[in-house]
Amino acid sequence: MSPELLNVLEVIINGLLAGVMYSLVALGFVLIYKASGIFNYAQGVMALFAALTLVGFQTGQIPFAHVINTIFGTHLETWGPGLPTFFAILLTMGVMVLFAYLVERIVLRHMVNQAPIILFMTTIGLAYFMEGFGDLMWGADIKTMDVGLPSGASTWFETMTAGWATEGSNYPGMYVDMLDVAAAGIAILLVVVLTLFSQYTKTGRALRAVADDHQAALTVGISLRTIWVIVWSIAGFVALVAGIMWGAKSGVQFSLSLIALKALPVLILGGFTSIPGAIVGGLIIGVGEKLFEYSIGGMLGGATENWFAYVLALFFLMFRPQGLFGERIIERV
Amino acid sequence: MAELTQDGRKIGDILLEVKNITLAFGGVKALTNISFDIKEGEIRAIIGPNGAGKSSMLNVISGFYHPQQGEVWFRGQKRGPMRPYEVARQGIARTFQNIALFKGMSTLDNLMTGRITQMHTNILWQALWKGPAEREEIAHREKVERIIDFLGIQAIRKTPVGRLPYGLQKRVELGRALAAEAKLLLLDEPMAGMNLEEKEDMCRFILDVNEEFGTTIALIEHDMGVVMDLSDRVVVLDYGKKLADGTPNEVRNDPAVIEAYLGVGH
Amino acid sequence: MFYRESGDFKTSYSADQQTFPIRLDRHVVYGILAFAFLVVPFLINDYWEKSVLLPFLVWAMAALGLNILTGFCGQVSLGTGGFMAVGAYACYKLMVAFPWLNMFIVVILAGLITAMVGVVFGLPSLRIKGFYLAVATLASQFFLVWLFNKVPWFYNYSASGMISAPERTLFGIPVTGAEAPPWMTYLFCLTLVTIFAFIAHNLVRGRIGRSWMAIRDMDIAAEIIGVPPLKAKLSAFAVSSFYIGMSGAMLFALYLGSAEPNDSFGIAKSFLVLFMIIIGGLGSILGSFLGAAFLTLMPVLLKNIMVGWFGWPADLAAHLELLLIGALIMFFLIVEPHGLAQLWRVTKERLRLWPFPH
Amino acid sequence: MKLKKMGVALLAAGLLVTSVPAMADLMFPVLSYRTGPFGANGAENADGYLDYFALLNERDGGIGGVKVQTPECETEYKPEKGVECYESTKGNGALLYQPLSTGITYQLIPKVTADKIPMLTPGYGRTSSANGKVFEYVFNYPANYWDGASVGVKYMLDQEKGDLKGKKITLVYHNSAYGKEPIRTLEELSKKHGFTLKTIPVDSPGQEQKSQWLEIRRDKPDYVLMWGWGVMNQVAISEASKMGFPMDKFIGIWWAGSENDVKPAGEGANGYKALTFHGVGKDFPIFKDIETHLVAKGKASNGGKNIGTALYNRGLYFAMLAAEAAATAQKIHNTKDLTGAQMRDGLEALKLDKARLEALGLANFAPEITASCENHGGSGLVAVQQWDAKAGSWKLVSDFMQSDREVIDALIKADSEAFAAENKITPRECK
Repeated sequence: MSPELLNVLEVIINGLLAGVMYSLVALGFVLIYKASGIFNYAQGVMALFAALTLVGFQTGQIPFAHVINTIFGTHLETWGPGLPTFFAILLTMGVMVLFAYLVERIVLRHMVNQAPIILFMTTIGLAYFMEGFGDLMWGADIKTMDVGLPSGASTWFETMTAGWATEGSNYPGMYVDMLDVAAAGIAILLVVVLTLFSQYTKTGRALRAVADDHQAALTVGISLRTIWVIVWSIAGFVALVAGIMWGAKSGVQFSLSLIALKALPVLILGGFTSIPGAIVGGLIIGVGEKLFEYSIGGMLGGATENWFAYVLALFFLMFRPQGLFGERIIERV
Repeated sequence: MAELTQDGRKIGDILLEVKNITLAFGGVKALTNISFDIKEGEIRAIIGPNGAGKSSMLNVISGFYHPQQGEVWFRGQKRGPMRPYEVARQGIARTFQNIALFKGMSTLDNLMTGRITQMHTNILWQALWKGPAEREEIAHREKVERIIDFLGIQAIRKTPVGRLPYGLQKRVELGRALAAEAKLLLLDEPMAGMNLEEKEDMCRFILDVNEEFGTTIALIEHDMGVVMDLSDRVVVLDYGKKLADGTPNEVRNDPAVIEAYLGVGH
Repeated sequence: MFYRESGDFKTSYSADQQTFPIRLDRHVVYGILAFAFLVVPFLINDYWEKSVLLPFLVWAMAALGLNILTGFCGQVSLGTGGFMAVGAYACYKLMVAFPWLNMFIVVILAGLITAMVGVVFGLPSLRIKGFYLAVATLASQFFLVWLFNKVPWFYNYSASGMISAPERTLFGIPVTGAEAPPWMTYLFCLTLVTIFAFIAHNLVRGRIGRSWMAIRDMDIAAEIIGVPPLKAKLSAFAVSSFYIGMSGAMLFALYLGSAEPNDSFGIAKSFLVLFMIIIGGLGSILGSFLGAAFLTLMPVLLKNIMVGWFGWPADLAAHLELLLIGALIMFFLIVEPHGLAQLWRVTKERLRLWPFPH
Repeated sequence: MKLKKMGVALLAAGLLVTSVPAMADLMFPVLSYRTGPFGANGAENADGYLDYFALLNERDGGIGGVKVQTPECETEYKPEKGVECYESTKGNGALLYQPLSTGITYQLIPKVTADKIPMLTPGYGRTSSANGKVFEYVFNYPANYWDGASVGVKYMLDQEKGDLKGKKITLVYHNSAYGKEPIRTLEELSKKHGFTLKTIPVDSPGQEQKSQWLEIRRDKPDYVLMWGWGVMNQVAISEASKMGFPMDKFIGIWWAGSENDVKPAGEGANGYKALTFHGVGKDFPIFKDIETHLVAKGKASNGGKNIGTALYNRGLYFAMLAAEAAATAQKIHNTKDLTGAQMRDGLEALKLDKARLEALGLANFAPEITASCENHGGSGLVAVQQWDAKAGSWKLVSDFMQSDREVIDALIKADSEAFAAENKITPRECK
């Protein structure tokens, strides 16, 4: 193959892998939207918060140390060497479940039957709150995420693909980041687990029932509140996974919450209600924006990815206004 | 060639005619080769069991559905492909099976919206308000107030319609359709879900509208008693096909209708 | 007892349709306007101008605009920041190209240009609805910001890509630039906002407003009874963008004096304005003002209380401020999902009955 | 009703500026940001800034015997908040502003000029404000972005033994006003030195840079320069290291040269270089004073956890410039209490030589500065620092080098004159 062709292939592969990273964030949105009709803007901040908490446990930070120091004039920093990664993840998961419970208890409970846009706004309020809360709890400095995931270029892949090039073209081989590959693996695992969970467990079936029809689910005795807590917990778990992945890429910091913006085009492309949609949408957006930047972006002066993802999604929407996998909108009077 | 009904109203020329309408959704045929006409000044009923295609028929007439085959003729002219609002501008108003009021607006505003096809001041005058916009508003307000009086809904003029009980909402919806001062009024189950008293009220309104304003009315209704009392002519649909067409008496005695409604063997 | 409408009789439809049907309301509003126009200019200083009044007026204008689109026509948009940028850059180009042009005309022209852009970006709304549309409008947000960053013509090829408002005068008094006295910029914005608030009110109470609301409440039924959806939606996009464009022009030329697309017109601005109208009240002119007031004044208030009064460290206060604003938003939405304007209406209804409980 | 009235009163009172002017003190308002996407960087800088003044108060009893006040105001890096902070603090006898944000700087340039309060924006802000004839109240010594770009190229020239012909240099920049700053200078320099320049923008915030770095990987440039900020830096450095780009040929501007930027990339960041206009590390006598007078007494900002970081040192340096200028102004005007205009004179007469730096406990911390009426931009001496991942610290790997004044002065002249023409400013005469 000619190096040009291999370059395109490299862009596509990396686009697919980037797409998986977007899907990871989009998944959380879909879960909550499906089960409760809430467009949860706070998903990005949840990822940040989960990542902050995880790092906090790992490094043994004392929560609210800064607040305590300010009020009491103490000099607290850490309580010890920190927890092993596995326990830290478990504990973080516990925190996210507690968070889900509190959100239901304090906020969502009072918001039943509100218009979607009001619910949406409530979650933005929640996002503000958690940003402030996370900063107070764990501090605003940039933290390093290390849970032992592989990272860096895959030399094996590089040497293999270098061999594909035409003789004498001096092609260095393709680049893939092991972290991205790991993320793809985890994303697949996550989708499989979620599917199994919703197919083969009682709770999972109840979740699907609620997603299909709130009223009907209520009449057969499924508690909406429990379901909401479960769904938000699962979304919290997905946020944690996304937080780990993105945190490993860029360090755990405020900007992590902005990954929500990367997930939104994925969401409208794949449809708010479809888990496969979130995955396929992510892949299309990832490949689409990377290819556009590679082929045309340069001519336009670059940095086109942010808006092109949205334009691409918009383009698909013109043909399918409910997204690729969304439930069909039937208009009647 | 005006003819007179038994109660002495004048029935005029054909106002609207549908010819060989066939409508399908995907592979499912909702209407097959339907033709009938509606004459000026009459009350025309469309009846049939659930799923017979009655509402689809009204949706075709309002231009919301576009049939695969067939023609709609209105006031002697064949209608090209048209958007629903253009149909409304031609003078066809309607109500809906499931109340389709504008819930965030007051009764008055709902009725005024019914007149929207006849209001024309441009955006600049509207922005200024004083002058043409206000004059137009008041002129139309007067007409709407007549309808409010007519329907006896003065007390709820400024109430958001979302807060009204079902029966009143139906009445407001009728009012909104009336406000359009249309040539042809399509009523989709105007009495569904009403109690006897409300039904009687509604019947009277329909008759009064027909008499007072001379409006042609096509209505869908399940209550056979009401249909037979109200209408001049009835068309019967079943599974998207036309079963019968004629005066209430003719239809009542049509064997095909009896079979469809009562089943074989009776 | 004091607040009532009994004795307020209307003898004509014209009187029944007036802006403030209750006499007391009318007097209160005229009183506030008189105070704002005649008293405040003598009291104002730089701090009140730049920290409180101008932001309030600028955001009120943007909130009015978005409320027309979202509150009255039901089309959720997250492209506000991008449209404000269009207004700001149009304003800049006009100011530079026609230095003699009256600033009022400049701002209005900037609004008109934005209206045209708004119509183009409103086209998808004909097919896409709800959250899908909301997210799709983000395309305009990101694209416009990118465009103003990328094309040097928009910032007159300046080295940094920042645009700065040159000094322009009105009746011989500078209204833009650093020398502009606070009362001048304030009166300029106040005049615009007042006029266009009344215009917005006129629009929404007439034919056009009804066609918007009909589309909002039930778009299919609206079309069947004769509202052309294309015209209604696009006119809402046009009028809304017109207002938002003017607010962008005011933000740039009068309030900040210079701007850059990322910092001044980023996605955060789109959310901020959407917040204002939801907290204030969707589909309410008054709500636009209340929402803008709440979200521009509350942070200043919280900061002054926490840092100024309690003497907390600035960073703690900043985090706490974020937390509190989030909590307040949730609190308000739980207490009254229909916004401050609804809260105000309910209070008024109670006041009418006061002191009798029912 | 009563409650409502109370609410209104509370509201009005809350909006009023609450800090009481204390005319006897020297007022240096601190426009900082400790929240938002850039909060981590802002916090370190602000800590250094605050600590230096706190040290002066503790150790010397202020400047010239007058205590210094440093009211802090959170800007969140947002222009609106910056303006609000400025307006709420300027009335209290504010002497100098250092907003640490190019966006806020642009907002404040006309305002400080009208209010006659100087503004100092070392290493950021509007580059052409180095021309004191046009920008009377704005200073940006010791170095600006164009100096940075020029010294970056000069360093490459040194590495390549004086010849960059045919070399490829790629600029990765934050797609904003700030990021675009060096482009014009680099274009000029590419003509002069014969290298090819390629510019690659990264849209804010910049968490996804795969496209950009794949492009760089394909191009194999000889050097990469980076004008980044916030999360963009962390992602760029980690992508570069993963793709095996030689880190010692990757040079960031000083805003891409903090511990925050390199630490998330771990070992991979080893060898990464960044420009700087001041020294790094804690190996200066002044840090002993900070230890005894602040940390030991629990008075260090943020518990002293940021002491010695690159951005802390920068904050310290910013404060030192301000304090030295204030002391100079006190001498010139023979007064203890200063006004903004007097402070401006102090900034213009600032002379910071080796001896003075040594006396301050900052020997060799920064190059010498001699400011004047027309020169508000300083000497433009910039050094290169390199990250040692094992040791977890920066170290200087070059001397402070002189930027290409020939190219830069021409650019500054052109840009400031354009600004003067646009705003109808007649450049003042400098005697």
